[in-house]
Amino acid sequence: MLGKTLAAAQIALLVLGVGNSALAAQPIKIGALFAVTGPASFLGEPERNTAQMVVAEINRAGGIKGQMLELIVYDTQGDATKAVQAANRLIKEDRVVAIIGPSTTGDTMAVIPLVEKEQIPLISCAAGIKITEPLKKWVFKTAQNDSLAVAKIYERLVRQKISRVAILTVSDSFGSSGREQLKAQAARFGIQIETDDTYGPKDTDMTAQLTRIRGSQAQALICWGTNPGPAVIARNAKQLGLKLPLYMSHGVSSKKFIELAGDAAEGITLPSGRVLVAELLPESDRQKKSLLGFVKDYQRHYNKEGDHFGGHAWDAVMLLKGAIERGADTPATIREQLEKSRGFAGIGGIFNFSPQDHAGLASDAFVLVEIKNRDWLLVK
Amino acid sequence: MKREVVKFIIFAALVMLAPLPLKQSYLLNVLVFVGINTLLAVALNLLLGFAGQISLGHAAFFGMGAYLSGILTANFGLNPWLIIVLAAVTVGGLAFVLGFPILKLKGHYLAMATLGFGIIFYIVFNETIGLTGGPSGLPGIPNLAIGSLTFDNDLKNYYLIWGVTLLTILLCVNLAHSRIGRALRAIHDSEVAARVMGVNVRLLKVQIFALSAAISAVAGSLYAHTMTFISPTSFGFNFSVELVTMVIIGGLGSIYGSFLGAALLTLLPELLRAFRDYDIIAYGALLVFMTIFMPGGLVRGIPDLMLFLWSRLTGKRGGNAQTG
Amino acid sequence: MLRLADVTMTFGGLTALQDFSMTARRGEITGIIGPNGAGKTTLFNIVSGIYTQTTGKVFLEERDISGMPPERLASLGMVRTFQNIELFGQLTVLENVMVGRHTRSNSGIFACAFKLPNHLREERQIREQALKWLEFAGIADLCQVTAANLPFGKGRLLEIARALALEPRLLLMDEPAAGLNSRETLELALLIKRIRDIGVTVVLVEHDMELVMDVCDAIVVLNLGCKLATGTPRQIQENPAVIAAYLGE
Amino acid sequence: MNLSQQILQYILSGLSTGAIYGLVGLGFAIIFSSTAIVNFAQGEFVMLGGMLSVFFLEVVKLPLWLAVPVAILTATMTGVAFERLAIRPLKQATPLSLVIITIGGSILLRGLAMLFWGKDTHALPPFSGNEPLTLAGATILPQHLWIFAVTLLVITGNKLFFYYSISGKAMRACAHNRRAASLVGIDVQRMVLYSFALSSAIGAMAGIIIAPLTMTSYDVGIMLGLKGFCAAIIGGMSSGLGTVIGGIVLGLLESFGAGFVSSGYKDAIAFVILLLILIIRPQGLFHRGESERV
Repeated sequence: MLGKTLAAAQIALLVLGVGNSALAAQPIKIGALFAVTGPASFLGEPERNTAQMVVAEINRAGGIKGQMLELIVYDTQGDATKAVQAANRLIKEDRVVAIIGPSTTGDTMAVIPLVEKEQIPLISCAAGIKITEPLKKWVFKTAQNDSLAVAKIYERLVRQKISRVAILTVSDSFGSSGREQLKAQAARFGIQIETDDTYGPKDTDMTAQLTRIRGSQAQALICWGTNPGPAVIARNAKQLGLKLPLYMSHGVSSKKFIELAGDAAEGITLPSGRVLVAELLPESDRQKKSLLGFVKDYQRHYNKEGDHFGGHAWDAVMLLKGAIERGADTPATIREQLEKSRGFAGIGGIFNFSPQDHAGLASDAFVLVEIKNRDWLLVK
Repeated sequence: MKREVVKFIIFAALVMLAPLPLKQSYLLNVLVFVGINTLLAVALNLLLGFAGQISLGHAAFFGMGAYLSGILTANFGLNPWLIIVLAAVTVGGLAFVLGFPILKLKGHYLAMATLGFGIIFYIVFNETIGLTGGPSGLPGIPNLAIGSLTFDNDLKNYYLIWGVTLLTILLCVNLAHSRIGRALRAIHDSEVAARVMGVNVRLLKVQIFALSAAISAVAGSLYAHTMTFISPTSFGFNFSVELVTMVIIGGLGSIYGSFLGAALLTLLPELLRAFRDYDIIAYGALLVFMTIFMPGGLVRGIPDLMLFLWSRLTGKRGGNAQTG
Repeated sequence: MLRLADVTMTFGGLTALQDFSMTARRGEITGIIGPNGAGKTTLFNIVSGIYTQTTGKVFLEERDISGMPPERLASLGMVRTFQNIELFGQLTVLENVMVGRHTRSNSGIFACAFKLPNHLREERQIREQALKWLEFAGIADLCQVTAANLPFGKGRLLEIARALALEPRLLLMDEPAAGLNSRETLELALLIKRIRDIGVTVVLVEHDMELVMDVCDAIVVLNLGCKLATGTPRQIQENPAVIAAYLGE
Repeated sequence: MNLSQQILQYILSGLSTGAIYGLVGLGFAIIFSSTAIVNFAQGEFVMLGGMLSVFFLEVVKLPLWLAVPVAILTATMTGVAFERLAIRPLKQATPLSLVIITIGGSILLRGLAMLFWGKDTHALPPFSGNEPLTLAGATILPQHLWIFAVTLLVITGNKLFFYYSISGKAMRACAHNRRAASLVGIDVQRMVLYSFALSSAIGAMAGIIIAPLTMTSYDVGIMLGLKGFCAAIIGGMSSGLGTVIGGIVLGLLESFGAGFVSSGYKDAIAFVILLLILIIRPQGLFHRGESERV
């Protein structure tokens, strides 16, 4: 009888909204939207794994100033409708103070109107330049802009006096964003695009496109995609005896690509976050400590190599942690503090957010690597 | 007919009252999508359940409506209400023209052909980057507005979308109980007898195809204005299949069944979140299970199940649950 | 009323009908008989627009209807029934007959969906007419039964009522007595005569000689795709060629 | 590289992808022709073939010559289980409910594969080297020859099976007229089971033989299944050469479409032509029309 009365009293307290502070140790709720399944799962899975790992590590170390974090992850399946539904649930049902993700530019663009209206800070893990340009008050991102990766490749081409290129991009949001940047920046570097081809995310043979490229004036081939397409392209290029230097995007900067493409991967050059070459970096590199920590943790938790997609989530959680450590606890204060993040050395680069810049990375966020003997080689 | 009126009034009343207990809950948002999906499922049911013609490409019509509205309002600033009407007419007209050759096909050839045009339009949404924004999507679509009333939150969108959906349901119920509806069901049972009775089967199928496409386009427009952002992934083959699944799980030829199917498949991911990574397996298993154990769909399966449970509870033998 | 001129039908190498001509006079009941495989069903399928003949012409009241689809023929006032009755199984008996009024009504999709006044008036007429024809066929009491649940004999009557609801000038009946017991066959004979008496021309294909001889005003005998004989029931009964064909030489 | 060399390369590319589509399509055709079921889960057996052989090769560490037959066997058993657990219990098997149940089954199989093996892409080693063979300036890989050879083998095997073995003849009888077949004492249910076993074995074989080229992951079945379905439709759902030719037509359309028109629209081009074929010759390219019986 007494128990019942007590329980009823407790429910009454909860309903009235009091007692929350009395119970103390309420965890800070953080939402996350990742494309864990579906065609963009190559992004969503490592991001989800990383976010869960980082939150677990933070909690094990006693939380942030004694407060535990609670991470609520929903799968968007890379579908705009599902992303919006999940964001709604995070905001209205779970009442999170901030959201990490989504993984793709499309999903991010879909949830932006909602977070802007509901005034919840969002740290996207997608690369599309549209996310933070023009600036949105509540939206940040950790993935390097595709424009930086493109610039890195074009700079190299200019140094090598190559001016005619063929581009071959995958027809999903990753590829089309790269394609847009490749075309937009070509003129600035004096580069001429000879052929502009695409392939489907699930295509199994690209010899037709490569044959066309072989018949063109192109001096180099730039391919923008994520596994397994680029591995097929590398193999097809080898089959056709294509002599052009082959450039890939950061979409394949993981050991998986070398494994899939095998011998055909030799000599391919690509821009990558520093995570790939963490060991090779000089001790003076400010990111080295974060990078090695991330790689080591990921290996221990998942027995897999951490990639820079996971790094986007690492950066997002750590930026959030920084903001909360500086005293933020509501969506509005978190947003304010995020905007004040300076000199944060993460996985993707050194972040400097400001009221004018919610992407926060400079062009040195990427390095160029070449594949030699089934391993990465830093291109000076 | 009287019974239909009562059924509709009860259904409409429930729909209108549903937001009251939900106020600010995210479920209200889910119910907005249930509304859009119900509209789509009812449209597809006209074709699938009444005319007996499969379409594995209906997401394309949905997408065309969404993109017509999205492009013309976000990029050209035209009046959104006008565009909805325009989208319905254009997409309906296109379906009418496409329907003549395509609906000549039967069975799996028809499935293949509709699947084919679905994929063609999906590719077009992806590739015409200048217009649609390509795979990265089309942002900045305005909310609908009447004067100073802007449909910019879940509650307003709920009533807007359910208003349209209820109206469509009413019209479809009327249609089902008219000479057109009888002719359609007649085609379903015996095409040759229907023709002998003077039903122009081909023309009627094409008309229904066009009507179904036009309603789907309206659903697309409403979707675009509610989301304010659209991208091609929402209009692919998977969604076409999901729509067919909604109709069949709900019950072929039953308009309220379409609502049940749409509601189940829209709410399912929310319910299955408990399964985390296993949700895709649970989803697949449920489809297989439902098809085996509720071949008539929810609309017939639920009463059967209740009857069965009731007979078990009261201890009576009641195996002859009425189906069909 | 109905005239066939030199109709030939071949399927691949097989000739089902060879230069066949016949006439069915207005207001009469014309019977088509012949052994199995004589081409009767093929003939019916050609006349009712389900097949298109290889050569030759079909006329309905001197209008060339060769190759017209069944739905056109229906609007010209010609309707048929099927040997293995083709009912709309999921519809009720009443609704089945209401479908028969399809060509006699014209509300479009929008009129139906929005319940425009014209449509409502039309719908009322459809229902009245359908009930009238159900009564004519003597099955008005079954009007709320689902057609698939009807016994075979009642299904046959329903199919006839449905055809009559179209108010046809010409009614083609494909083996109407098949599957009926003797009492039902007797009732059917009376019904067919009543149909003639309201001014509908009837052409029927039938195996049941008793029925044919009882109701028909004229008979055409088919054998192996060719016309063997025509005449009144008495003439046919006495025709040696017919007797030979039936008994087998 | 001159134009004729380019054209030759397009032809070779079209042939090799086309043969893959054809091989996948055969699985659809076999089930359809003996049961009139369009098995939308067929693509998943292609996936299972590839993933299972990777699993047996890399995790169980079997040698390739053993991993391949074990993978085919396992996939075949999955096919049998699928028929037993999903198709057979269906009481009112309308074409639509079969569509839904096979789609449900494919989602289920895909989900299980994702759960067991994760989302990574895997590659099998090529069966006989990776050195391209050159033919008048155009190139092809030894693995392509394997694909052609297996395709030919499967067609010949099908022909022999369906025309000369008792079970094969019985299955053809079921395809022709189920009722009549059961009246002469053929166990129709067993024939349905056989056709599922046969088509999942062929699907798995296709999945294995292409894995060294196209690589494999839990979700390769969707697109390959779709293309295989197209191939089977163009070929008029025949269990022999027709479907393979259908696949090759599709492969050539894609390769020339990508080469001469637009790579972005290559699938659209292929599907537009497919639609035209369907509309002009709804019974497939190589099938004689049948008149409808009333």
